[in-house]
Amino acid sequence: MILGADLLRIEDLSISFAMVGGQVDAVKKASLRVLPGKVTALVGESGSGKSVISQSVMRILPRIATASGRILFNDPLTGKQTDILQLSQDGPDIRSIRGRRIGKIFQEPMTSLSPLHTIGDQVSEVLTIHEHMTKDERYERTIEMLRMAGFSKPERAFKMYPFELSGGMRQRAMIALALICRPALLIADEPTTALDVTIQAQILRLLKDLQQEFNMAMLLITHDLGVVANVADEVVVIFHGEVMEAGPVEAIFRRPAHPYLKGLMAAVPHFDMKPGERLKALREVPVNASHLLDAAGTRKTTGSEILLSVRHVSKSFQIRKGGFFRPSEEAAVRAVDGVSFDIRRGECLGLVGESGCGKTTVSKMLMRAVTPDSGSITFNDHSGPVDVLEAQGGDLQKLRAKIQMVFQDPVSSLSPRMTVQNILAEPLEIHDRGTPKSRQEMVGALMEVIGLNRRYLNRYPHSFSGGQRQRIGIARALALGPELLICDEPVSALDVSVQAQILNLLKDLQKDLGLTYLFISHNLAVVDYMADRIAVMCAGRIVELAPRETLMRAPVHPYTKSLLAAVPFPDLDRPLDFSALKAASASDMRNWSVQFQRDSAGDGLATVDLGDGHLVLARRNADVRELRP
Amino acid sequence: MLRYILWRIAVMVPTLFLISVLVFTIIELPPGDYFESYVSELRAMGEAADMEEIDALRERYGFDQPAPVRYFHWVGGMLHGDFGYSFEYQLPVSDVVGDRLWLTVLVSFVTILFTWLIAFPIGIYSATHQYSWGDYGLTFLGLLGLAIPNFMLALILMYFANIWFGTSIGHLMDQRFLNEPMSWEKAKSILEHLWIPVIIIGTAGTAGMVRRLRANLLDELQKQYVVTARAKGMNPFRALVKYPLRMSLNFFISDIGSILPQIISGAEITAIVLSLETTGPMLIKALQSQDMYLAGSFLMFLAFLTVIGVLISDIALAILDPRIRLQGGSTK
Amino acid sequence: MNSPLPPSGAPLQHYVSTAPFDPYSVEAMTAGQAKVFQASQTRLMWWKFKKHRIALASGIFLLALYLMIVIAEFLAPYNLHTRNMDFIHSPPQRVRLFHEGQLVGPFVYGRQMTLDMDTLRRVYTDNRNDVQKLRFFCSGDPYRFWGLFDASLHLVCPAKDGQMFLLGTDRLGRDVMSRIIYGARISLTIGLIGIAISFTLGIVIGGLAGYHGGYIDLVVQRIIEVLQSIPSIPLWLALAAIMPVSWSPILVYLGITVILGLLDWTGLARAVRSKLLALREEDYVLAAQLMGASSSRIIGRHLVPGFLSHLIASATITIPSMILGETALSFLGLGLRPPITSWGILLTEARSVSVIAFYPWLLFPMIPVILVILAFNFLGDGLRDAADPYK
Amino acid sequence: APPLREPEYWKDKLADGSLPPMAERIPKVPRVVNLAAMGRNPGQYGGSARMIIGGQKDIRLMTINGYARLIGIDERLVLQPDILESFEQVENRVYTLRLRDGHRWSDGHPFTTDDFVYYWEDVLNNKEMRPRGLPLDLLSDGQPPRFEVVDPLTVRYSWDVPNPDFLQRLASPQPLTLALPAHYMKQFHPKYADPETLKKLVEEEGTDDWTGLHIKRSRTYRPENPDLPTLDPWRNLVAPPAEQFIFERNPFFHRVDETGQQLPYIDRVLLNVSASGIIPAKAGSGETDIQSYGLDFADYTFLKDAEDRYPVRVRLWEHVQGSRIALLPNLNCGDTVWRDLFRDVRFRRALSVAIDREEINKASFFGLARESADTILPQSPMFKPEYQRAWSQFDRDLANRLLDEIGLAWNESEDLRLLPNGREAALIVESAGESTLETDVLELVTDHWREIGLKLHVRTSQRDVFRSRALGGEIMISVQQGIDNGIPTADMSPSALAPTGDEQLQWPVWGLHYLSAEQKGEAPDLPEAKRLVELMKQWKRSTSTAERETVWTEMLSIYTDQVFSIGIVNGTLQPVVTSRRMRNVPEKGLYGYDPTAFMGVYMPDTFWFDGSA
Ligand SMILES: Nc1ncnc2c1ncn2[C@@H]1O[C@H](COP(=O)(O)OP(=O)(O)OP(=O)(O)O)[C@@H](O)[C@H]1O
Ligand SMILES: Nc1ncnc2c1ncn2[C@@H]1O[C@H](COP(=O)(O)OP(=O)(O)OP(=O)(O)O)[C@@H](O)[C@H]1O
Ligand SMILES: [Mg+2]
Ligand SMILES: [Mg+2]
Repeated sequence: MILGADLLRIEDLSISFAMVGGQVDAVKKASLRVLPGKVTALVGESGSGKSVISQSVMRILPRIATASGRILFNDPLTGKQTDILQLSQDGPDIRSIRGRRIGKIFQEPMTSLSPLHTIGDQVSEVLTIHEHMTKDERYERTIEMLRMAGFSKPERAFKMYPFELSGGMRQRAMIALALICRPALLIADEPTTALDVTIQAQILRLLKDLQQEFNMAMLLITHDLGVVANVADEVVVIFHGEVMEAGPVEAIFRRPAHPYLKGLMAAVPHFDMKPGERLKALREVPVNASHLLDAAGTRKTTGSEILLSVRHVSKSFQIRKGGFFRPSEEAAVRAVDGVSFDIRRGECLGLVGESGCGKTTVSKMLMRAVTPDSGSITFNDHSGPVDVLEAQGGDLQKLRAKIQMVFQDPVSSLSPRMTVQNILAEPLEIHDRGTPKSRQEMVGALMEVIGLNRRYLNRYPHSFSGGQRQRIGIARALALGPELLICDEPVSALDVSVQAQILNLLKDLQKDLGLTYLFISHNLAVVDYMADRIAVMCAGRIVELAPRETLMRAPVHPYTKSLLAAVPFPDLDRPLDFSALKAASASDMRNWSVQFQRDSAGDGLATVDLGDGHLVLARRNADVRELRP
Repeated sequence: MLRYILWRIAVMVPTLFLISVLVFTIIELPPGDYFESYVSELRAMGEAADMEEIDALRERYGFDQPAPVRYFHWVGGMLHGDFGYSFEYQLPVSDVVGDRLWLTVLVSFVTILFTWLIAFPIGIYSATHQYSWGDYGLTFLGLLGLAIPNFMLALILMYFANIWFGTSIGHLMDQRFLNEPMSWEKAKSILEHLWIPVIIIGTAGTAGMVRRLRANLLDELQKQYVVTARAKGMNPFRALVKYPLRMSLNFFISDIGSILPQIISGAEITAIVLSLETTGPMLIKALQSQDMYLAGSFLMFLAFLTVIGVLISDIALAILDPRIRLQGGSTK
Repeated sequence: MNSPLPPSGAPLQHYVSTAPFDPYSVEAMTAGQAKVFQASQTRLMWWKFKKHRIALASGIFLLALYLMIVIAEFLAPYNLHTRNMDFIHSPPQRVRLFHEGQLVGPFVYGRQMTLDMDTLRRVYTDNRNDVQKLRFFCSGDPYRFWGLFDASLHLVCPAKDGQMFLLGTDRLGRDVMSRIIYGARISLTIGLIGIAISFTLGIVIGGLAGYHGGYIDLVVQRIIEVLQSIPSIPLWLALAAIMPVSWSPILVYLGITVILGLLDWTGLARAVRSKLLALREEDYVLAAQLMGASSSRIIGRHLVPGFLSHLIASATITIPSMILGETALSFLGLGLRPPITSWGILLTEARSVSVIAFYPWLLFPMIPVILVILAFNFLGDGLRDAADPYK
Repeated sequence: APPLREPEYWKDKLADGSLPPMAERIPKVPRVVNLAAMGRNPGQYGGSARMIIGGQKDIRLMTINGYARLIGIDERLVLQPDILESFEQVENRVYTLRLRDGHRWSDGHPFTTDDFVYYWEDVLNNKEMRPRGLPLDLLSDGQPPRFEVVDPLTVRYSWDVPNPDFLQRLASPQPLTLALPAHYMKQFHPKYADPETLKKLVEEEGTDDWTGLHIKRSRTYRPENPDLPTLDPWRNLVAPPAEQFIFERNPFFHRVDETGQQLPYIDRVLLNVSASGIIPAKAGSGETDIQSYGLDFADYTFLKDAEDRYPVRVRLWEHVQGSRIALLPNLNCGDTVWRDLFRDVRFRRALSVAIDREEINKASFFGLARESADTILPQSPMFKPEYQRAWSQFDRDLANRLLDEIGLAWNESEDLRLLPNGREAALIVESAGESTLETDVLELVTDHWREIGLKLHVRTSQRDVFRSRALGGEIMISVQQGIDNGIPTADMSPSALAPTGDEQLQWPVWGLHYLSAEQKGEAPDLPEAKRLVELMKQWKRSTSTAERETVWTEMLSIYTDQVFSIGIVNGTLQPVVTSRRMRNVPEKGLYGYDPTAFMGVYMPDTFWFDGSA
C-alpha cells in the first residue's frame, strides 16, 4: 500500500432504481474519495443521492437498485484493494469488511434498530460477529462504547428497547454500534441530527479522538455546515446525483465557486440576523399560503391571548429492573417533571434542550398521545377553553383537527403501505374536507410547497430520502390547516437550502394565518430564526424560558449557557473548543452554580421571574439579582 | 411478568368453566342417549339388549334427571379426578383411554415436529429464493399435500406402503405387538408405522405454515433493521434467523394454542382410516354413540391442553415481542 | 479540472463542475412516469400484478373456472345424474383424431363390456371399427338451465347412440367429467363464501382485540380460546345436529358453508390480534390517531395492509381447506347430500382401496382441486407482490 | 372309539400336571363330529387364526361363530343337541334337557344341573336381580315355566301352554341363557359370598351394588370377562380395553372328531380391533386368516385380485336375509296424508313394481342377486316362487295405473304427482347412510319413482335415533335390510312377518303394542296386519310342525301380497376370506346372523390349518 493512498475511492458511480414508471437515476457518475484518517464531508440537497452513495459503499442498496462504476476500498490492515461492487452480494469477503472495517451510522436510527432486541444485544452483536471475545468482555466493551456515545447510564441503556429511547438516544446507540469495532472507515449519515449541541459536540469530539487514535477515516454526510467546518478535511458537494464542487475544506468555505454551493452558504441561518430578515433559499417557491390553508377551512384569529396552557404536567416511565420472572420492583424515570408554560396565539415557542430530556414526551402529551401522570392542559380556542386531557367524542375530533404534529422520526410516522398521495389525503378524508377532486388538488399543492415534485405522489415512503420524508410529514401536518402546529425536529434532515425554504414557509403561514407553533429543535440557529420565545428543557424540567432576544443574548441558566457555547459555526475561524467541552457535563447539575442546584432535601427549585417574561428555574430563595449575569 | 402469568392462570378458570358448559351442550345436543343408540345398534344386528340392565344403567347415570343436574354431576366428578364411565366399554373412562393417550401425544408430537422441521427450512428457503425453481417446486409439493384430502392420502399411502414395503395396513404397530409391553421390537414397529400418519397429518399443515412463513418473511426482509444487520457484516442466514424470522414468528406463536386441537382434528379422520390406536377414532365413536362421559372427558382434556397452549402462546408472545410485553396491557 | 477525483493519495484540487446549473431544474418526466403519477393506487397494483406472469395466468384460469360454473350444464357432456348401466366403472376413453391413418376429427372408439365372472370385473375393450365422432354444439341430455328454461344444448356430446367418457365412469356408470364440472359449482363457491365469513370475522374481531387491547382483548381472547379448544369434528357434529333435518340440500350447503366459516376465524383472529398488538405501537398509528382517524380506519387502512401478506397467504391456504373441509364432513356423513355434488363428495365416494387399485380415474377430481389450489396460491403471490411497496 | 390325541398346545401343561389328560377333560360321551360324513376332512391341531373386528363389542363374534349351544341347528337347519347330550319335548310344553356326564367348564369345574339351579333360583328369580321378572322368552302366555331337576344330569322346564319357540331360542345366535357357572358366580352373590369381600369387590368394580357386579361378571354373549368359565370352543384371555383379544382353545371343550382329536383344531384365535373401513384392505393384504365380518360384495374384486399376491382365498356365500335392502313405508307415520297412502295397499304395490330391480341387480350385484320381494329364500323348505314374484316385477304402467286409481293426480308440468291435499308428492327416506350400497340403491330408486311422479329425498341420520323417531311417527320410509332370517323352518318364529316389535320400522307403534303385551303403542287397525298378529299368536299356541307350516304359509302370502316391506334383491353374496391353508371351510354357505350364526353352523372349530400347504 502506498502510504496515504485513498482509503476509499469511488469512481464514476451511477446508481439507478427500477420503478414502475421507468428508472430513476439517483446518482450520476459521481466520484469522490476518502483519505485514511481524514474526513470527507458529503453535502448536498435533500434527495441528491448522498445516502444512496453511502449504501453502495457497504453494498446494501435495495434490491431494485443497480450500481455501476468502481468503489475501491484499500484496507490498511491487509493492504489489499477491493472493488466492493465486484464482491458477491452477501459473501464472506464483503461481510468481513462490513461492520469491522467499515462502519455505518444510518440516517434513521429508529427503524434501523430491531424493535425486538435490546440495545445492548444489537450493539454487542457486532463484536460477536467479528471479534473473539468472552461474553463478559463483550459486555464491558459495549458498556464502555455506550458511555462514550453519551449514555449517562449505559448499564440501563444496555437493557432497553429502542422504542423506550428518545430520538437522540437511538442515534447514539446507532453511533455506538458503528464504532464498536473501531473501523477503518466510518460512514456517518447525518450522525448528529437528533442530538442537542452539547452532545453533538461530545460526539464530534469522540469521532475526532478515534480518528487520531485509530487513524479512522470518515465519510460524513451532513447538512450542518457548522459540523462540516469543524471536522471535515475535504468536502464534496453534490446536487441531483452529480458532484458540483469538491475540494479541501479551506477552499470550499473560503472560496465557494459553484452557484449551488454559494446558495447553500447563503441559506444558513445565523444568530445575527436582523428581525424580519428572511432566509435566502436556493429557490423560492411562491406560495399562496392563505389559499392553501383556506381551502382547508376558514380561520379566525380572534379569541383569547393564550392558545394553550400547560400546567404542571409530569410523566414517569416504568423502568424494568430485575429479571423476567421476578416481580419487577418498578422504578420510574421522570421523563417530564412538573412542566408549565403557555403558548400565545400566533407565536412560535421554541423548545430546546438536551437529548432525552422529555421534549418529545411533552409534545406528545399536548396531542394526548401520551397521558400525563398529573397536570392539566387547556386549549383556548375561539369557542372557549377545552380541557385537552378530558375531551371526548366530537370535541376531541375537533381538537385533533386543530392541533397537528410533525413527528421527530419521519420514517416510522408514515404508513409504509400507503402512497404519498394517500398519506397526504388521509387527514382530509378523515375530517371529510372537500371532494375527492379538491383533495387531489390540495395534495398537489402541498407537495409543491414542500418542494417535492408531484410525480412522486405515487411512491411509497420508503423510496424517499430522509429529507423528503420529513417534508412529507410537514405537509401532512399542514393539510388540515391546524391552529397549533407542534414541530418535533421538523428540519433536522433538511439541507440548509430546503430548510430555508421550509422555514420561510412556516414563517409565512404564521404571519398570514396566525398559525401557532411549538418548535422543538436542536439547531439553535433555526430556533433563533423561528421562535418568539424559547424554553430550555433539561432533565424533564423547563430550566429557562425567555423571549428569544433575551435568551440568546443574556442567558441565565448554566445549562442554557453551555448549550449556546456548544453551537458549531459554519465558519472556519470559529472552531469549537473541543477541549473545553467536558464529557456529559452540560446537564450535570453538579457543575451548575449552587443557585440552580437542588437542595439537599432533593428539591426546593422554583421558577423565578426575572421580569420581561424571563423565567428561570432556581432555588426558591435565590436572589434575582444574583442570578443575572 | 409473574403477575401477568398469575393473572392469566386465574382467567383460565372461567374459560374452562365456559368450555365445560359448551362441551356438555355439544354432547347433549343430539337427540337420544347412549342407551337408545346401543339398543338400536343391537337391534339392527337382530340382537336383543337386556333392557333390565339398560334401565338400571340409565337410572344410575341419572339419565332421568334434568341436564343441569347431570352437568354438575359430571363436572363435580372431574374435579375429583373421576372422569365418568364409558358405557360403550363399560369401564371407567380413565381405564379406557389408557394407552391411547400417549400414542396420541406421540403422533401429535412427532407430527408437530415433522411440520416444523419441514416447514421452517422450506419457508425460509422459499422466502429467500423467491420465484426460484426450488420455491416453485417446494410450493407445489406442499400444496399437493394440502390438496389431497387426508383420507385419500391415507388410503394411497397405506396401499402402497403395503405393496412396496409390506407394512401392514393401518395401525401404529404390527398387530402382534398390540398387547405386548414395550420392547425394542415394538418400538421399531411403531416407528415403521408412524411415518404414514405423520406424513398425512403433517403435510396439510406444512403447506400452510410454509406459505405463511414465506409471506411474513418476505415482508420483514425489506425492513431497514435487516439492512442494519447486514451492515454489521452478519452472515445473512444468521441475520435472517435472528431478526426477520423472529419477527415472523409472531403469527406462528399466536397459533401454538390451536395446534393441538387442529392436529387432533386433522388426525381424527386419518386415524379412522388408518385405524390408529389413538384417541381420535375413540372420540368420534364416543360422540356418535353418545358415550357422553367418554366424549366429554376427552374433550375437556383436549380443551385443557389447548387452554394451556394458549397460555404458553400468550407468554411466548410477550417474551418474543417486548412491545407486546411492555405496552400490551394498555387499551387504545 | 475535469475530475473531482485526484490520483490516489494525491492532494485534492478544488473542483468545480462546469455544467450549466439551474436550481429549479427538474428532470423531465418520461411518458411512463407521467402515467404512473396520474394513476390510482389500484391501477398501479394492477400494473405490477400484470408483470407477474404466473399470477396472471392463474387469475385467468380461475376466472375461466368461475365462468364455467355458470354454464356447467352446457359444458358437461352429460347430466349430473345420467347413468349408463352398461358402462359401469368404464376407464377413460381417449379422444383420437386419426383412424387408420386418416384424419376424421375428434372421435372415440366404441366400447364393449364383458363381465369377467371369475373376478367379477367389467372388462372394456375398444372396438376399433366403431368410430364414434364427437359432436359439437349438439343436443344431448336435456336440462333445466338455472331452473329457468329447458334446454339440451351441450358443447360436446357423444355420437348418436355412442358414449364418451373422457374421464371414465363411476360405479353407477355416471360420467366422471360431467360430475367434476357440476361439482365445481359447490366446491368453488363454498370456499369463497366460507372465507368471506371467516376473514370478516377474523379481521374485525382480531383487529379490534389487537388494536384496543385491554378488556376487549381479554374477552375476545377467551371466546377464541373456548372455540379453539374444541376440535372441529365434535363442533361439526353438534352443529349438524342443530341443522334441521328438513332443510333442503341447498340450505344444508349454505349451512355447511357458514359452519366452516364460523369455525375458521379464530386462528386468523389470533394472528391478526397478536400482530396488531405489536404494530399498534408504531408511530404511523399514532400519527393516524392524532389526525383523528377512527379505530376502524386505523385498523383497515394502516394496520391490516401491513399484514396483508399474511392475510393473502392465509386466504390462499384457507380456500383449499374449505373446499376439502367439506370432504371431512362428507366423510362423517354430515356433509352435502346426493342431489348436490362437489369435488369433495366425488372424492369421498372414491374412498376405498379398490378404487386406488382398479379405478384410479375416480381420483381425477383431485386434479381440479390441486389446480385450483395452485392457482389461488399463485394468484395470492401476485397480489402480494402487487401490494408490496418494496417491489 | 379311536384313541384320543392330545394337542401340542397343552404339552407343557399336561407335563406339569396342571391339566388333566384329555380323557378326563372331555365328557364321558363327547359330541363326536364326524367330519367325513359332513364331506370334510379330519384335520390337524395347531395354529393361530387372525380375524379383524371393528370394535371391542365385536368379540361377541366369537360366541356367535363358536356356536356352542345347549341345542344348535346344523347346516340343514335341523335342531341337534350340542352341549346337551339329548333333549325331549312334549307338546311343545315340557322340555327335558339332559347334560353330558363329565362335561366341564373351561376352568375344569364340572358343568352340572347346579349351574341351572343357580341361574334359575338365584338369578332369574331373584327380585333384586330381576325386579321385572323373567325374560319374555321364558314366558308363555305370560306364565313362567316350572323348573325341575329331574336327576343330577337332567333338568326340565314345563309350561301349561305351548312355548314352541323355546328350543329355537336356545339355538339362536344370541341364545337364551339357562345356566351360569355357579361355582364362579357365587362369589358375586350375596347369598353365598362373604358380605365384606363382596362389598370390596363391588367397590373395586365401581358398580352401585352387587347386581351390577354380577351382571358385569356374567356376560356370556360378550365374553369380556377372561375369568368367566365358558363352554365355548375358545375362551378369551384378554380383558378390555385392548386392541387385540386372544382366544385360546378351551381344554374342556366337549366336541371331538372321529379320529380322537379334541376340537377346535385351531389353538388360538386373535381378534384385532381395527376400523371397519379398512377391513377389506387388510383382508386383501393377507392380514387375516378368516374374515367375513366387515367385507361386502363390492370388495370381492379387490379380494379376488389379492389372491394372486397373498396366500388368501375368497369364497362367496349367500346372504340369508329376505332382502338385502328393503324399503319400509311407515304405516304409523305421523303425517296423516302419507299414512293413509301407505296404508293403501295399492300405493305400496305401486311403489314396489315401479322399481327396476334388474337395473339395481346389474349395477350393484353384477346381476348375481335374486330380484325378489322381501320374503324367504328358495333354501327355506317353505319357499314358493309366488312369494318371490309378488309385486316384484318391473311394471311402470301398472304402478301408474295403481296411483291413478288412488287418485293421485299429476301437477301442471306433468312431472310430479300431487297428494290429495294438493302438496307435491315428495317422500323422505331415512337411511343410516352406512354403506355406499344403500346410497346407490336409493339413488336408483329415486329415479325409478320419479318416473311415476314421486319425488324421493334421502336423509341420512344416525341409526340410534331411528327407533325413537319411528315410534314418534317422524319417519316416512326407511331403508334397512329385509327379514333377518330368510331360510326359516316352520319351527322358527314368524315374528318378523307380523307387527311384533318396535324395531320394525314399517309398523313400530303396532309392534310396540304387541311387545309390551298391549300396554303401550296402538293395536293394528289394518285388517291384514290384524290377521298377521292373530296368526302369530296362533303359531305361538301351536303344537305341531304341520300346524305351524300353515300359519307360516298364510303369513308369507299376506306379507308379500300386501307388500308391507318393499324388497329389492336377496340371495346376495358375501365374500368370505380365509387363509389359503385353511381347510374344511365350505365352498358355499348361507351367511347371516339368524339362523346360521354367521359361520356358526359350519362349525369353525372344525376348520384347520394345513401345515403342508
Ligand atoms: N428505494 C428507493 N427506491 C426508489 N427511489 C429511491 C429509493 N431510495 C432513494 N431513492 C431516491 O433516490 C434519490 C436519492 O436519495 P438519497 O436517500 O440518497 O437522498 P439524500 O441525499 O440522502 O437525501 P437526504 O438528505 O434527504 O437524506 C431520492 O430522489 C430518492 O427519492
Ligand atoms: N415508551 C417509553 N418507555 C420508557 N421510557 C421512555 C419511553 N418514551 C420515552 N422514554 C424516556 O423518557 C425520556 C424522554 O424522552 P423524549 O423522547 O421525550 O426525549 P426528547 O427530549 O425528545 O429527546 P430527543 O431530543 O433525543 O428526541 C427518555 O429518557 C426516554 O428514555
Ligand atoms: Mg439521506
Ligand atoms: Mg425527541
